[in-house]
Formats: sequence, C-alpha cells, structure tokens
Amino acid sequence: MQFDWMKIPYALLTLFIVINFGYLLNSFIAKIAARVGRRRGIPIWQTYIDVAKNYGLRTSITHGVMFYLGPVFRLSGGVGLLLFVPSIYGSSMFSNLSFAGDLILALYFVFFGTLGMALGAAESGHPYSAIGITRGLSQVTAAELPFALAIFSVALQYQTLSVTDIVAAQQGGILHWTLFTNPLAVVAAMLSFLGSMMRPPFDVVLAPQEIPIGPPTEYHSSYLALMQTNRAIFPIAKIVIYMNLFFGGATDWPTFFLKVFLIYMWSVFVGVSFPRFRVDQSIRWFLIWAVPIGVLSIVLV
Amino acid sequence: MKIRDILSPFTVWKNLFRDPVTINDPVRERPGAPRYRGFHKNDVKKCIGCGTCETICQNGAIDMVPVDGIAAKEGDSGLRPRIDYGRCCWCALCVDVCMTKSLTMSNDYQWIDRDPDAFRFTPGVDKKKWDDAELGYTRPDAHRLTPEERIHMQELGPETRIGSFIEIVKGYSVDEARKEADRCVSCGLCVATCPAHMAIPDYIAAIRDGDYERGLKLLYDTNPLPEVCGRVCTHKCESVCAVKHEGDPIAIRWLKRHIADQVPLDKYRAIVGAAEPATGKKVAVVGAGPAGLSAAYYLARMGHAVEIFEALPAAGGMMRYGIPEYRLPYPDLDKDIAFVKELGVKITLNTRVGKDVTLDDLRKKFDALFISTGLHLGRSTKVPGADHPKVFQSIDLLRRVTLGEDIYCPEQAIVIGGGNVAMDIARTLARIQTKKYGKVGVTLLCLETEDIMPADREEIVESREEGVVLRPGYGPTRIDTDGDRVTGTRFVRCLSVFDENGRFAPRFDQSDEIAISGAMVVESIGQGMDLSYLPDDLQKQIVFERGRPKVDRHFRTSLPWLYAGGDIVQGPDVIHGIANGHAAAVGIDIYLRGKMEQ
Amino acid sequence: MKDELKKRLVKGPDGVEFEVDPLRDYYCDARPQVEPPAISKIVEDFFNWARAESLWILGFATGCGAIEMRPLMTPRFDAYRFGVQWRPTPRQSNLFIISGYLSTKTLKRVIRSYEQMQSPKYVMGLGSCTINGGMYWDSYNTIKRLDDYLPVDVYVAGCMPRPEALLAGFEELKRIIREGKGEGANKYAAEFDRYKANQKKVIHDWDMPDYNW
Amino acid sequence: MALYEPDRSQYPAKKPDGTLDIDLTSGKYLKLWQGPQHPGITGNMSLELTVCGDEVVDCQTHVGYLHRGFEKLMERRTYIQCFPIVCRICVPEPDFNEYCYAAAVEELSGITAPRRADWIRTLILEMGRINSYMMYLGGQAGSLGMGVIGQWTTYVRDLMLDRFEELTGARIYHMFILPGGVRDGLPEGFEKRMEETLREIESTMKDVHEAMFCNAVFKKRAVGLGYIDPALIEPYGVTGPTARAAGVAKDVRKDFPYLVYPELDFEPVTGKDSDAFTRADVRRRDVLLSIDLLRQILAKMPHDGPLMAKIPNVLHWKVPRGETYIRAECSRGEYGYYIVADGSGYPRRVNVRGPSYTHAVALLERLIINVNIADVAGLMVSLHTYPPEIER
Amino acid sequence: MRELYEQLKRLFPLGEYTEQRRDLAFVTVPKDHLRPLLIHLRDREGFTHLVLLTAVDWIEEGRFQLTYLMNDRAGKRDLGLRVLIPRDGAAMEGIHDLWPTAATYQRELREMFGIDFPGSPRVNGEFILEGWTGMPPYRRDFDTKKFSEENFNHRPGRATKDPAKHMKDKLYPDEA
Repeated sequence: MQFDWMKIPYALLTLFIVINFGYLLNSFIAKIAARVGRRRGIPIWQTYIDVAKNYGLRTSITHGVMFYLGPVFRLSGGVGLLLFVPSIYGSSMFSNLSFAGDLILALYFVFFGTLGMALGAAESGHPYSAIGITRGLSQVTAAELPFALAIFSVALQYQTLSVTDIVAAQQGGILHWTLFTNPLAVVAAMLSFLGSMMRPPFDVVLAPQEIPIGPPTEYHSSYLALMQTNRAIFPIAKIVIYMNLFFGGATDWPTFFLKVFLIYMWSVFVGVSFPRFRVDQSIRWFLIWAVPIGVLSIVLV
Repeated sequence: MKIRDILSPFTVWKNLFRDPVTINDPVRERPGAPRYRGFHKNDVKKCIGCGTCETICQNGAIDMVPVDGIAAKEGDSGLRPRIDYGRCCWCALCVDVCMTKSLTMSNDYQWIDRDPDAFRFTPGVDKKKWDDAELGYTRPDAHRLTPEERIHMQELGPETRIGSFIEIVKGYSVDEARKEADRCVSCGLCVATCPAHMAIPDYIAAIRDGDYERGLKLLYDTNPLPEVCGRVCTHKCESVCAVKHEGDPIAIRWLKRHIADQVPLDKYRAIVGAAEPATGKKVAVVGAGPAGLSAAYYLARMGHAVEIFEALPAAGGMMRYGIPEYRLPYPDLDKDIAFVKELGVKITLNTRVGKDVTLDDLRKKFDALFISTGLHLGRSTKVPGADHPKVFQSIDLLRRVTLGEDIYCPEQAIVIGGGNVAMDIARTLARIQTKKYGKVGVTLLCLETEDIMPADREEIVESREEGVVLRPGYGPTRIDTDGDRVTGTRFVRCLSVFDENGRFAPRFDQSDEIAISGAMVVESIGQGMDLSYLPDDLQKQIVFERGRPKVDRHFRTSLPWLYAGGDIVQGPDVIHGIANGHAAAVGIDIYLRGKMEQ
Repeated sequence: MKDELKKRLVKGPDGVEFEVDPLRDYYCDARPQVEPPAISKIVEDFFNWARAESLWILGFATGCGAIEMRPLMTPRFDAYRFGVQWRPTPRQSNLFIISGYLSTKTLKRVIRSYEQMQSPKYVMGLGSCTINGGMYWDSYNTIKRLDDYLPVDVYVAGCMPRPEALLAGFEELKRIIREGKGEGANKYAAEFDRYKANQKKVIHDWDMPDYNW
Repeated sequence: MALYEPDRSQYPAKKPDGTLDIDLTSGKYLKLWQGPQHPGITGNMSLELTVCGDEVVDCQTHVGYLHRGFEKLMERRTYIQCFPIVCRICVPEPDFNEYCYAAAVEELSGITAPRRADWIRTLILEMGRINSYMMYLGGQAGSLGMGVIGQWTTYVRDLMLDRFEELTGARIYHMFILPGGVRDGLPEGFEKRMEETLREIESTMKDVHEAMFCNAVFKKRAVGLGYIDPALIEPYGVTGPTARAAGVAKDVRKDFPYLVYPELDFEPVTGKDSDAFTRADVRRRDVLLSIDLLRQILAKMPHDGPLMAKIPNVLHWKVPRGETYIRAECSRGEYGYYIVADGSGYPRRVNVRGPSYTHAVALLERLIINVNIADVAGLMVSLHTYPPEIER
Repeated sequence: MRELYEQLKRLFPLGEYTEQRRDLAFVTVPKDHLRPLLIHLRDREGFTHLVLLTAVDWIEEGRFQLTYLMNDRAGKRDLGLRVLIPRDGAAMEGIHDLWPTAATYQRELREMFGIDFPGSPRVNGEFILEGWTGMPPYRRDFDTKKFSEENFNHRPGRATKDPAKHMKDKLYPDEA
C-alpha cells in the first residue's frame, strides 16, 4: 500500500479539531461538575487562557533532561494514540494513520505517556512526585488489566487487531455495537476507563489532599502547558478507542462529539459522586470487580 | 456493602438541573448588612476630638491629628481621629465609646489599593465614597461602655438648709467618689479650659486608685486652694467635659473637694513638700484673696519671703467676704489658708495699703509687689431712687454678714441682678428672713432671660427651691421710696441684652411695666475696683486697658517690679485669680532671679 | 542548624560514596534575574491579558484570611468564574495571597514558596496585618510590613476582608496586570539584596539557601 | 492506668534509650513533610512524617506557624481591649473565645450578664457550632476526595454567615459578646430568616447524608480509620465529638451547664465505633441537634430586657485579684479560658485551652502510626483541629 | 469542694484554699507532693481529666505558679492545683507519664516560660517558636512591644497629639 502523503495534513487537521474539542470539552465538563456543586463554573474558554498563560510565563527551571522530556513523552503518547486510530470511520480525511495502527500499538501508546511522565516526574526529585508515580504506575497497571482483557476479548470476537476493521464490523445499526454483542467486555473496559481518567474514586495519583498533586508537582509554565494540551488530547484519544471498539465508532463529527462527550461523562458521572480510593483499595477493586468480568468476557467469546 | 451505598451517592446529580446559587456580581450586589461594621465615618462637626477612641483602640490604630478648618476651642480640641487601616480590626469599640456619637461605621467594606500608605485617613475630612452611606453600625442606644449617670451628691433639702448657713452639699463618700471618678474618660478637654490648667484627669485617676496623697500633690501643683475651688469654682471644666455629651458631666469640682477633704491638714506638708531654700528676696502681696494667696503660696514655695497685707480682719478676700458660708464654710477656707501660712507666708491683717502703710514703703522694703485687691466696690443701677439708704450694694451686705453685723432685712426684699453674687445675697437674705420671720420674701429680677442668666444653673434651681422668686428678663426703671422707706421697684421687660456685636446694649419694652413691692432693694449688677491706694505718679505710669491695669503674660504691669492679678485684671472669678497668682509668681520668680544674677 | 541539614556522606546502592549538602539539593544557585517582557508589545499585551484572566492562587493558608478562601471558591462567590483557581503547588501558581499576619516561622516558608513560583508572579496582601501589623502590631512573632519582605502588588483592607472585597481585589489586580504593571517578580530580583537583608533580619535561624527556585 | 504505646510491632525497632531506630540514610525510611503549604492540612501547620513504604512509622506535629502570642498581648491590654482580640484565637469558630473570655471576666468582677444576653449568647454559640461543623464536613469529604460536599456545606455556611452578619455586624469576627452582655438584640425579622436558613441547612444535611454517609467508597475509606481506644480518652484529654464517638458522652453543655442550656431539651449525641466515620456521623447528628436547639432558643427567647449589665467604665476597668476557669463545649470539644487577675486593669495571665491543643499534637501523633500516607489528611481532619487555637 | 479539701488535707500538706465557684476550687500544693496528689486524685477521686497545665509568672515574688487543672466529670467539679516554684532555674517534675498529653503542655512551658521538665519528650526542642534566642516570651519581664519595635519595621508617618496638650498650645499660645 502506497503511503498517501495527504494523510499528514489531514491528520494534523484532525489533531487541531480534537485539541479544540478537548479544551472546550474539559471546560464544559468542569462547568457540569460545578453545577453539581451548585456553582456556575469556569467560562468555556478558560482552558485556552490557562494554557496561553502558562506558555506565557517568563521563567521555567529544569531538573534534568528527563524532566523536560516527560511532558513531551506524555504529549506524544496522546498524539500518537490519536493518530493511529480512525477518528471518523469511513472518512478519508479523518481516518488518520489508522491503516498503520492496531490495538497493540494503541495499548502501547496508552502506556507510553504514563511511563514518560513517570520518568520525567521522578527526575524532578520531589518526594510527592515519587509517591505519585508509585501510586500512578501501580494503579494504571491494575486499571489497564481489565482493559487489556476487554481488548483481547474484542479482538477474539472480531478476529482482528485492526481498529478500523473492528469499527467496520460494528456498522449497520446500534445493535451491532460491541456494547450489545459483547457486553461483558464493555463493562470491564468501562470500569477500567474509570481508572484511567484521573477522576474519583481513582484519582489518588493526583489527589491534592492526600499528596499535593502527585507527579506534576514540580511541573510549571510551558511544561505544564504542554501537559495541559495533553490533557485535552489524551482523554479524547482514549475515548476514541473506546468509541471505536465498543460504541460503533463515529461516521461524522457530530456523532463523534456526542459519543466522546457521553463516554467522558461516564467517568464524570461516577467521579463527582464518590470520594477516592487509596491505591491499595483501588487495585483491589480492579482485581475483584473488573478483572473477573474481563476474564469472563474472554471466556464467553 | 449495601447496594444503597453505591446508588445513593448519585443523588448529587439532582443539583445539575437546579439553578446555581452563585451571586451574579458579588462585588457590587452585596451591600453590608444594616449593622455591618464597615469603614469609619465621622461627623466632624459633632466630634469634639476628645481622643477617647484613641485611648480604647487596642491596635493603636487611631491618631489624633489637627485638621484644616477646625480650630481648637473650649470643649473641642480641634483634633480629629485619623485611622490607620493597617492596624484597625473593625471591632467598633471606638464607635461604642465615642462620647458624641459622631464616630460611626458605614456598611462599605471594599478598599483596594496598591499603595500601602494610602490606608490612613481621617474619616469625615478625607472624602470617601462611603461618607454618605446610610446603613452601617452605630452604637445601639442601650449599649454603653461608660456609665452616663452622675453619682448623686447628698444635699440638704431646701427646708433644712434655709434655716441655717450650714453647707448645703455634703460631699462624696469615698465609695461614691470612686464611682464618680470611674466615669471620667481621661480625655483632658477640661485641662486647657480650666484657667489654672489643673491636671484634672490625673487627680481623678488618683481618686480611682484611692491614692489621695498623689491627688493632693497634683492639686497643689496648680492650685493652692483646693478646698475653696472644690466648693465654689465656676467649674468651666464641667461645661466642656466630654462626658456631658452622653449625660451629666463628671462632677470635677466635687471630686477635687473630695481629695482635699480626705487629707488632714497636718499631712499636707509631707505630701506636697516644703518650700525650697530661701533666696533672700522679699515680695509683698496686697490683698489676701485667691490671687494674692496663690501668688504668695507659689512664691513661698520657690523660696522667696512673702508678706501679704490685708485690710480686713481675716484673710480670704472675696472668698470669705463675698461668698456666703453655706457655700463655702469658713473652716474649709481656713484650712487652705493655714497651709499657705505653714509654708512661711506672713499675713498682716487689718492693714490697708494706702492708709496704714503706703505703697512706696512697701516698694522700698520689698523686691517686688503683687497687687490683687479685688473688686470691692458695688456698682449702682443709677435709676431714680438708687441713692436711697435702703438701697444696698450686695457686696457690702455680704461682707457685713461675714463680719457678723446685723444687717437690715425686711420681710420683702428685691434683688436686682442675675449673677452668682445676686444669688448669694438673695439666698443669704432668704436665710436671715427665715430666721427672723419664718418665711422667705425675696424677689430677684435681672435683665437676662433665664437661659442666658450668668448665674450657675444649680444656683438658680436651689434658690427657687429655697423660695426665692425669680423674675428674669426685667430691667429696673425706678425705685419707689417713701421717706426713709423703700416701697418697691418698677421694672420693664427687657427685650434683648446685647446688640448684634455682642456689646451690652439692653433694649426695653416700655409698655410692659411691672411693679414689685419690697422694703429693701439690693443692687447686684457688678463690682468695681478701688485703686486709690496707688499713688498718683504710679497711676500715671501704669497703662490701663478698659479700666483694668494692662499686664503681660506674667501679669507684670508696665512697671517692672509691680505685678497685678486677680479680679482687678481678670474680672470676678476665684479660679482665674488662682491662675493669675500662679502665673505672676512664676513671673516674679524670673524677675527676682534675674536680679539675683546681676 | 538541625542535624539533617548538615552536609553528610552518603553511600549509594552501587557502593560509591558521595557528599550530600541538603541546603544545595535540588535548588538553583543563581540569583533571580530581571526577566524582560516579550519583545513585541502585542505579544506582551496578549500574555498580560492571559495572565490577568488566569490567576492561579497558591493554596497556602498563611493566616486568618484563609477562612474566607473557602467561600470564595464555593457556590456563593465562585471565583472560578473569574479565572481564579487554587493550585496546590507553588510551581504552578502565579498569585500568592498573604492572608493576614505572617509569623516569622511562616514567613520563612512563604519566602521559599514565593521564590519557587514562576515569574511573573503576584502577591496580594489581605487585611490590616499585611499593611502595618494590624492588631498584632506589638506582637513579638509577626511581621508588620509585608512589603519589606515581598513585593506586594495590591492590598485589600479589612479584618478579615470579605470574599466580595477579595473579588474586588482580583479586579484591581487584573487591571494592574493588564496594564503591565504587575512586575513584582522583577522588582524582587532587582532589589533582591534589600529583600534578603530584611528577611534575614527577622528570621534568626536562616538555615536555607539564599536562592531556591 | 498503663502508659499507652503505639503499636510498632513491625518497625521501626527501639533503641535502648527509648528513641526510635530510624536511619534515614538506610534508604528504608523517607522523611516527608506535609505542610505548612499543603492542601491536606487543616490550616497552617505541618506534619513531619517518617514513612516506610506507604506507611507512616513516626510523626511529629509542628505548630507555631500561626503563633501571634495572644496570651502575651493580652497581658498588656486592658480588659476591654482584650475583647476584640480573643475572637482571633480560633478563626473558624470565634464565638467561644468571646463567650469564655466574657464569662471569665464577669465572674472575676462579680457581674452577672442579663438573662436576655445569655439567650442571645447561646444562640450565637449554636450558630457558630453549625458553621464549624459545616467547615468540617466539607473538609472531611474533601480530604478523602469528594469535593462536592464542601461546595454545598460552604454554601449553607455562607447563609449562616449572613445571619451572623445581620445579627452581629460582621461575617467572621463577630465581636458581639463582650464582658457584661451582648452588643445588641435581634434585628427585625431575624427569626423568620433564621428559620429559612435552618431549613436550607436541613435539606443540605439530608443531601450530605445521602451522598457522603451512604457512600460505599467513603465508608471504605473512613470506617476503621483513626480508631481511638476509649481507654485513651482520659489520658489524652480527648473531649467533644471525638470523645463522644467513642461512646463517652462528654458534653460540657450537659456536664457543666452554662448559659441557658439547662432550659433546653437535648441529649448529647454519641457513637460507638470511634473511627473517622463515626466521628463524622456524630458531628452530622450534632448539626441536627444544633438546629433543634436553635429552634428551641428562638421560641423561648425573651424579647425585651436589658442586654448589658452595669459595667464599670471600660477605660479603667479593674478586676479584683483571683483566678478562674470557664469552659464551654465548642464543636471540637472543651474550650476553656483560665484567667488570673491581679487587681490591676490588665489580666495577669490568660491561658486558652483549645481542644485542638490535645487532639492535634499528642493524640494525632499517636493515631497516625501505621497509617497509609494517603489517609493522613483524612485522619487529621477527622480529629477536627484548628491550628490557630493550638499555638494562639 | 470544701469536704474534698479537708479530706485531702489529712493526706497531704496542702496550702491555701480558694473556692472560686461551687464547682471550682484552687489549692496550693508543695512541689514534692504534687505527683502523689495527682495520682490520688486520678485514681481515687475521679479527677481523670487533665484540663490544662499552665504557668503564671509572679515576678514580684520571684516565683512561677504552675496550675494543674483537674476535672472530675462524674462529680461535676474542678480542682486547680497551684504549685509555686522559684523563678530562678525553674524546673519541675513532668507528669507526661500520667497523662501523655501533658508532654505538649510541658513543651510549651519550657519554651514560653523557660520552665524545665527534665525527661519530658522533646521538651528541649522547638515547639511554637523558631529560631528564638532571647528570653522566653511569656515571662513578665519580656516586653513584647519593645521587641516588636526593635525587630520589625513599622510603617512611618504616624503621629498623634494629646488633646489636652494640643488645646493648651492652641488656646494659650503665649503660655508655652
């Protein structure tokens, strides 16, 4: 297959759309959470201002090369994840580089950012970063386990590792979604999703009270801005995978926005209602509740 | 784990569709509550600058500063509080304690500034956006941090006192005095108003502490006649007392008397201290009235030899011969004089300068002279009939009463005049009448209406209680006489006493004439001085101003060795006399020491 | 000086011994520099606007004023609306609210926190205590003038200032920043010696590096 | 009674001289500071934790960041000048300082505050208690990661602050209860607005109950956290809800009734399990009790009569020689003032006994052993301590 | 309270007794008898709660008064024990082994008054103050205002006038 160079500007356009959508979505979600607290919440463009401000700070200090590379790794994890899965199924413009990517690559990117972050934050030398990293890595590992099981189950179900093929298999009506064809895998994946969105009850990694604020303790100005950009991309990219794997993908942008928003809301819906688990508790929770479901889904398939 | 514990937390989402409770524009939409203790306001017109707010402020946030356009005057220090918002804690104690209720708080609470030095301002003077705020904290009426009611002084009832010359006012007990002293806010507005600048807040504090020795010492620093002043002082201090804005002023005069009453004479020297080593200089004082005694006392303390020459048989001057005994008992006066004598002042009685000894003799024998001969000549109304022998001068009658003479006193008497001396003679006559006839028949008339009568308020009230009929607002036109008898006096209504420039120029309504009957008329409209003892050549050398010898701030006349003070310089008033005497003593001391150095 | 702050030799897991100076650990050795604004005025204006609209407060409750921070960030007043939010770490904060009096013990931590913040950074003084000592003017343990120790951009009067007054303070601070006058960090760098001298005068046990950012 | 030793069964060992054998250079232990700049610390204090893995093996609390030297400052202020500064001692709940100070000065001077003032004082104290609990509930939920509770409770606390503002003229530092009585009576229509506020609080408390107390994750975190053995209560001087959660019905309002509490009908709230969850629950029920008490107070309160006793001129108020101790039940336990007067116009010595003093130092250091780092904040909040009253 | 005092008096040599309220009394106790008395009160009389431990500086008499306030909740009474110790080289036996919480009070007393409690945990470490080198601040002879003025800068520009003096100057300018 010949590489279509036009894919690159198209992919960048996708990236642009997703970044903006991510910023707005983050603000909007914050506003919704604020409503639950009976507040109005931040203006919808606040995330842009914050990022601009952080890029605009005059000083920044470094703790070493890895400290600098951490956010870059994290961002490339997010971007990579996004670029190797199709955002809009069937659109030649917005399928990105999905021809080249498969589920294994996606899983790798999910982990890649986290690891990079861990290395960078460790370099900062702050004890809270270190604590955050140990908590983060152990929790992410536990949380990714059911996801991996679910992906395994889905791959078994569709007999492919290509995301595009999996989406293609789900077209033709809502009942073709994996959600209905393999509900246990979806349940396991969605439980895992809670664990990866850094929202209660699984946000002890970033918890301001239990430790302030974990790995990014020392990150500031443009490093932080980079991470904020990542926070706009990475969840969306991850949700795109979920959407593609379990909820039939999206064939146009409105569907994309809606599905991403709804999947995102799932974590918010739970997150606002609960306090957070300690790391040992959350690992136990994943092992007790999510992993068996994932195993079961594989067994059933 | 109960299933409810998993589902129930999701109830938080019901708020999603409730309106947020956020205030739209909190900066502008949220005025403070009506009682809110926000930024200070001060009604500078009402404020008297007493500084009580400064005293109570535990943060040292308040400074008393002079303000353009507000001059110091009696009862108003001219200072205004400036508040440092780098110190204030908005406790509002300053508002609670404010004597005039001028200091209040608005309900404004927003003040943002880059400059930390900007947070200092004088409320009411520096214009602020909250000056016109209607809401905000003001002291609730029932909320008082300082007691406002004066401690009642035990007095003889009118029925008892009219029958005798026993002192009316009984004086405070130690407990009462302490309570009354407790009311003082120690602002010191009174100090400058008092002609002698007595350290009033300090000696009141001494009463609170029960330290009468300290109190007495403070009294004698500025006033050698505390027993007298404690009874008959015109207490201008009380008229400017900051506490009067809340209720009755502090009974400063009675508290002073209380101190002097508490200490027996034999302890005085130990407390106040003895005279300084003799300087060898000699000073003669003419007249043993308040000014003369005061000057003699301070001169003696400074170590000068002082001799007082007094024409009458006892020292005290007007204090003895003008003021009736029921106001100032002679033993108390004698106590004050005794201590002056104890300091080494020689008092030569029954010696009238100009007659028994000439001024020139004195000048030769002494290094300096202080004359304070007082106002012992009564002034006449000069209306027709005023020269009748049954028309008297109050000052003469009072002197004769003191001297123990039996004065003429019919059943009905008329007193003309509205000052304290008129009250004195009216009440003296009333007492004699009561003794003689068992009832009072004195009518007092004066030009002034009651609100501007020069007499003290309590004199008016008490004389009424004692049965004296007061008819203010009338001027005499004619005294009706019938041979050696006076039958009565005619008066017309006085419309105004002073003209627009404040000068004495009474206007009368001739159509409104009344006739008062009485067999005796006492004129009490002022006194004059008798300076005939001054030799003619001296009289020429001394510069007079409005009929009084002109003196400098040390009460030195135009002659370097001659000082004058008391009523002849200042007009009739005990406390002024004392202040004059003190000032003159200081002046004489400077003069004598200057001479010594030569 | 505390034992744990002294230099010591540490043997690493690989057997190599190296010296550790806790006072030097992790901190920069350089004095703070005056950081010039962006070359282009338009860019600087844009950044100033962004800085004004995105005030991140350091979550350090230094004094009484902290009590009004909760209402500020909660439904009634909801300062998030105005781009204000809390950050738990000084690295990510731009605004240091000194909420009232500072004891000398806290001052030490405040200086360290302030220096760890990234420029441009702002300081807001709350209440009387930061202006002239407030009701603790005669206390032996609180500083009286905040501007001796840190460059203060804006003061809010009150004891305590209410959340509304604080919001008004934010408005004023935003105006200052937008006008490009919020140069406290540069002032601190320019007058660094004066500030340090003042700080050392009241902090009697100065056991930290002079520069730590 | 035996001396209580924390359970250090696993590590670290003890040296012969009794100190803990912690070798920081061994790499086994890590020193970790929480605070003073730390969102998980209530107020401005710090915990010096020595951790081994995720567990705390040793802890020293460091206080003094808020020390202003009140007890010294009061020695050079007159009795009335102390009145505005005492409320600053405990920022989130200032009224108990005002009451205890006023009552102590009144007792030493032989003054009795008017009855109506006592009612208003009780009203204010109960309002303050609700406020303080609202702070606590938000903090407790927040320290375990549930931010929304803090949003709600702070909102209703704001409503209560509005009531405070209209009654006393200030939001936080009310400076309303002064020696001799109170400043002013209730404003017009206060009862009605108060009732509305109470209803709002009740409905919020219902929501809080649903969201926080019937919450699996919250229970998972809080149940069993920071268990206090009832036998520790007396040696560690534990009072208030913390003691009541251990089943010891310590409540000054009942044990040593003051103000108008004898005329109010209530029973102290107690719990059984003595852990963070029970303490939270005891405090939640205490809020409901306070709401009930407020209703009783408003119903029974006299509406006329003097508000201030006859007091001496405050500018030179001298208090006769003597010493006394006044206690009151604040939201954290027994709050007390020990005042020694020497007959002058200035207090000789004022000692403020705040419940946080015992809870946040000795007790916390004891309880924190073997706790997960992530639970430190939750444990600390569950003792409900306010640093400013520790160091004054 | 009086009965309790009489009863205790038979066991311990007690000093001055002051009954402040019906349920609160203060008793002076000799230094050496404090500990047995505290144990007696705790174990026999129900005074299990150590309310506070603080000191009063009677500098004129050269003594510190230590106040141990004990509370008996069941009996609804409080007893304050006063122990007078000399100001010079002030030291006292600690009671942290009876009430662990007393260690905190003893640390504060050590720091703020300079009263030593040998053997009390961390008693010589810094508690509230940091880097304090001068006199313990709660001692009466420590002048906090003076210290504050010498150590901290106050904002200049403040000046006040005494109303009495200002009036004298203004109303009688030539008397000065």
